[in-house]
Amino acid sequence: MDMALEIAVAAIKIFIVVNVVQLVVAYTIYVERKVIAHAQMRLGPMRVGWHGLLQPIADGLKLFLKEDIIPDKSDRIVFVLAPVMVLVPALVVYAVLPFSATFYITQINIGLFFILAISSLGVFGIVMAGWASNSKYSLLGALRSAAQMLSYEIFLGFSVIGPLMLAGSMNLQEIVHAQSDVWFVFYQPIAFIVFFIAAMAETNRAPFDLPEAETELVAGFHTEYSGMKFAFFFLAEYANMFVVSTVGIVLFFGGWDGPDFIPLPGFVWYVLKLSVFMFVFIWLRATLPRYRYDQLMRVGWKFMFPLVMINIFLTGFLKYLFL
Amino acid sequence: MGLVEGKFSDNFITSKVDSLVAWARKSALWPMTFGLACCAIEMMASGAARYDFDRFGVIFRATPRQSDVIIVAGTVTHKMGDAIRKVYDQMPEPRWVIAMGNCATCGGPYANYAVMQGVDEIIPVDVYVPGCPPRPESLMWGVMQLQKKIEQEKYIRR
Amino acid sequence: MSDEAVENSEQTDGAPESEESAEEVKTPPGEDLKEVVESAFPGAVLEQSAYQDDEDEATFVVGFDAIVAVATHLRDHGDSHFELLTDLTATHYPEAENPFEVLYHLYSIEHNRRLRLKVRIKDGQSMPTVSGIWSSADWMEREVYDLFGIEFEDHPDLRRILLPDNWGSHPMRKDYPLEGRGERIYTKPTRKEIGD
Amino acid sequence: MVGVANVSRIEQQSTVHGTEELVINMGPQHPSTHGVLRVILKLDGETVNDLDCDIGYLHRGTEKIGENITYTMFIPYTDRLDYIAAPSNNLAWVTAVEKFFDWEIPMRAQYIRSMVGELSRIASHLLWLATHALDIGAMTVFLWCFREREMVLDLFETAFGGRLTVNAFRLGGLHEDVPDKFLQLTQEFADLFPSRIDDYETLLTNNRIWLQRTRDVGIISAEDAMDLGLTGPIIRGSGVRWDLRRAKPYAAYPYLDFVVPVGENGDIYDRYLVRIEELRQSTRIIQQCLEQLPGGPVTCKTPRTIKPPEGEIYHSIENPKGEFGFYIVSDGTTTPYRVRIRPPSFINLGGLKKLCVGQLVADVVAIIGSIDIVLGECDR
Repeated sequence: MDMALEIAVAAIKIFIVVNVVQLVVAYTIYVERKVIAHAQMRLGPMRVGWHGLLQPIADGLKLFLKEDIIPDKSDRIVFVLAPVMVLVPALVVYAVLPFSATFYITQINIGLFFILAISSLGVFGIVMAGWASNSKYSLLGALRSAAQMLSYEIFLGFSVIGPLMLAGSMNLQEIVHAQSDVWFVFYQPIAFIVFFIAAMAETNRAPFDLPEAETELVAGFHTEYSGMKFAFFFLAEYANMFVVSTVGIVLFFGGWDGPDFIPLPGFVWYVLKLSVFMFVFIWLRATLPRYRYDQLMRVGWKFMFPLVMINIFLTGFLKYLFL
Repeated sequence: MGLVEGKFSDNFITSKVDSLVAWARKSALWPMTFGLACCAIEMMASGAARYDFDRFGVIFRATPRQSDVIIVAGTVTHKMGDAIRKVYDQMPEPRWVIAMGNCATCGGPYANYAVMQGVDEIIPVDVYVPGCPPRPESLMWGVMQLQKKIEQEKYIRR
Repeated sequence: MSDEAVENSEQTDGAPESEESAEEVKTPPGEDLKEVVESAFPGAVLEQSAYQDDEDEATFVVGFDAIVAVATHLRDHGDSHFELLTDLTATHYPEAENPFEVLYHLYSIEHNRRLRLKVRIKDGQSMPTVSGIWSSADWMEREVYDLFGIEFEDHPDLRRILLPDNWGSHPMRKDYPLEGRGERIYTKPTRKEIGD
Repeated sequence: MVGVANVSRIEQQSTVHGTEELVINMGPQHPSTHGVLRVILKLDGETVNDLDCDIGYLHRGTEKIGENITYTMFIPYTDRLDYIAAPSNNLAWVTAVEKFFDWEIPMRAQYIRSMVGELSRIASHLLWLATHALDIGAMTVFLWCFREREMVLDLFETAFGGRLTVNAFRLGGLHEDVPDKFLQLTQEFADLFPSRIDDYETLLTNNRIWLQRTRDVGIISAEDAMDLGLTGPIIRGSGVRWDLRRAKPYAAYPYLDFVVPVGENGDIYDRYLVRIEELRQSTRIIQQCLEQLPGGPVTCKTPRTIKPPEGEIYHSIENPKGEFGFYIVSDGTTTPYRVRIRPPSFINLGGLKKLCVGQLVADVVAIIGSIDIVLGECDR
């Protein structure tokens, strides 16, 4: 009986998380359009609903009703599988994200490891999409994406080691608890900077949006995708943003935990921090030009890799001395 | 849509469904960046700050696979004709065409050997926007005209 | 960059060559350039003219077998030094004995002057290329070939540039009608061709 | 993505190691080719080994049309050549035809011509900056530039009634005098614009990413630039101080004071700096024109039908893109016998291969942007 109840509760939680989060993700796109529009002295969506509030719904419905083209020369099975392969890992990661002290789907001891492992699967979907499309633009986009994501995966992985050493656990809840006094961002500023840059590269956001560089590769790996499959790629990008923002908040900004003198529920703190993160992502997109491919690699291996290594060494050394 | 298209009789539910579909389609018209000549500059101006096409939910996509409407902005030459047809064929249904400017409408001032006398020789056009080049306001009028047309279309009704 | 720019520009400032041309009204424009050419290739300049004695409109008519040598000499000689080939084009005079005129507009940045070279050829006669002298001639000769049908010998890559490869005629000839001869009447592709 | 199959001359070749070069077809419909340029790239990895330009997708036969209509009727067609800077083209055509005659163009008309010409240079450079920055990924500059471009287009609208293709000048002067409001608004614009240039520079000039993307990319030496016939900001970016407004002055330029900026290395960044400085100099010229603007008529007495005497002339002016010239053969009738347009974009684009080979594919886009082509005059 307990087992059945547990399963039912988990199912409800999964339903809430997936649907609510996906809606939030869809509205992130709306917010992005609005923020960028205002950064550019425009208004952004205004006509579809009050201040364009229904815009994501209209976009989604339209894409859902659109003809679904599978190019003649493509590899049909891989072509169909690719968007699924991109979106599913992004959704699976939600399983361990702590949205507040009590609300999460599950809590496992290697939560952080799980996130890193699963989210790195997404690149397979992108490579599959680029290869199956049988288009050179897609292929170039996919290759760029593979190289970029694989190398930045490494920096992302190394940058979280610092906070892990301080927290002494991979359980996301415990990492949050370990920051109840001071956020790790103050102990680990270098790790945070590397984490943030790597996160932007992982999610293919500007200035690292090379795989879908509009002015060079038309639309990169999803050039040949239309309708709902394209929507999957689009949602996956924003879902990934959501995931890395949450990981950043958990590792460096105390997760759902806020300062004691402002009594707000944990969930509200989480949403506030998430909004700030998302806003910075969007802000950077509106401001910065795009890196070139070789420069991206150079920044990664020549600058960020040594930096993050030094950080790990320093963390270990200082921890050995003082703790 | 292929399965249910035009299969149902005209009643309250189907007309509501149709109007929902029409609303979604007209609210999220994504045109393709298909600038050919002078009109392309005015098309860019329409997307820029003062005129701001984004207000209508219109954002430019670079690939034909993800766009709903192709704005043929500029002179269509015979050499370009094949490419336009190919791009149009790559677009997924439902798709619409706006012929922007006199050249795309009827050849404009270029009645000579190299220029196709109107893009409707090769692809079906929904809205013609006159002008040489049309002002951004005219292009907006064209888009709103297209939205009206989409509203009146039947999707699942016979 | 800007400081230096101000200094240099003040040195190069100045009124256009109005005083010089006022003194030598008697000699026709381009006489000194003719001497440059004649010193190396006597008799190469077949005709010399200039519209309303304008210095910039100096025109030499050159034989078609001498054009490469004359052009090279004009580019390299210190008194002319025409390092820019501004324009290369042609004109069609159907009634004339040699119906095609190929025109070379040269410009010298150093001396700030222009010169026009003309070569008159028969229909179907091919021209020597000057793309070995000025790289910019590459595309311009392709254009002349495209629109006039004049072939250039030894051109590295002579093919149509503006019109489709299978156009078949040369529209800038005077006997070509403005509306064309119906080279491209578009036919809708069959469903098979689209791949539907 | 889109292309006509039978045109490509570049064929795939196997190298010694058994790897194949990748042939990519950019255009004619591609977001960053600025119109309908088609570039066929031969890549080794992401490095460009060879490239072939396919142009002519906008060949509208303007030269042929010019042989069939009168001198006055051709002015609107010149608008549509370099449609980004239409008044500049008008100026080239009217000054070219006026070279046949010995008309005294009134000074007021000359000053207004120079002023509108500089406004169109600003409009053109703004569109270049907008699209060039967008190609490299800076989206906000695009919209900022369009904000000021709209102001310039408003000025054209006030003076001539059109936004883009304005048909600004007539043979012998102007159609009619510009309204006072135009002068007043131009003054306001000229006062405001320098601060806006500073804004663009804040976003780009010292931006590290911008520097990395543009410095030492697409370098061309002065000798190569002359050999390729490049004109305009490109050759000035390579350090050749040559500007037709100085070398062969026309309109009111002999009486105006301005600096011709040059670069040093001839890379994309130098061309960017040259154009930014030209924006400032254009504003300066406009200020001077407004200060010195004389009164009086704006058109001289011209015959009812324009019939130039027999002869041939070549006249060129400094367009925003480079030397823009007309070679006109008159046979003494009302229509020209031959009109040849000397297009700066066409010849500048001829240098693309030289600039791109050995660079990365992402740089090709930046280099095309830095050449600043417009296909309307390139293909004519």
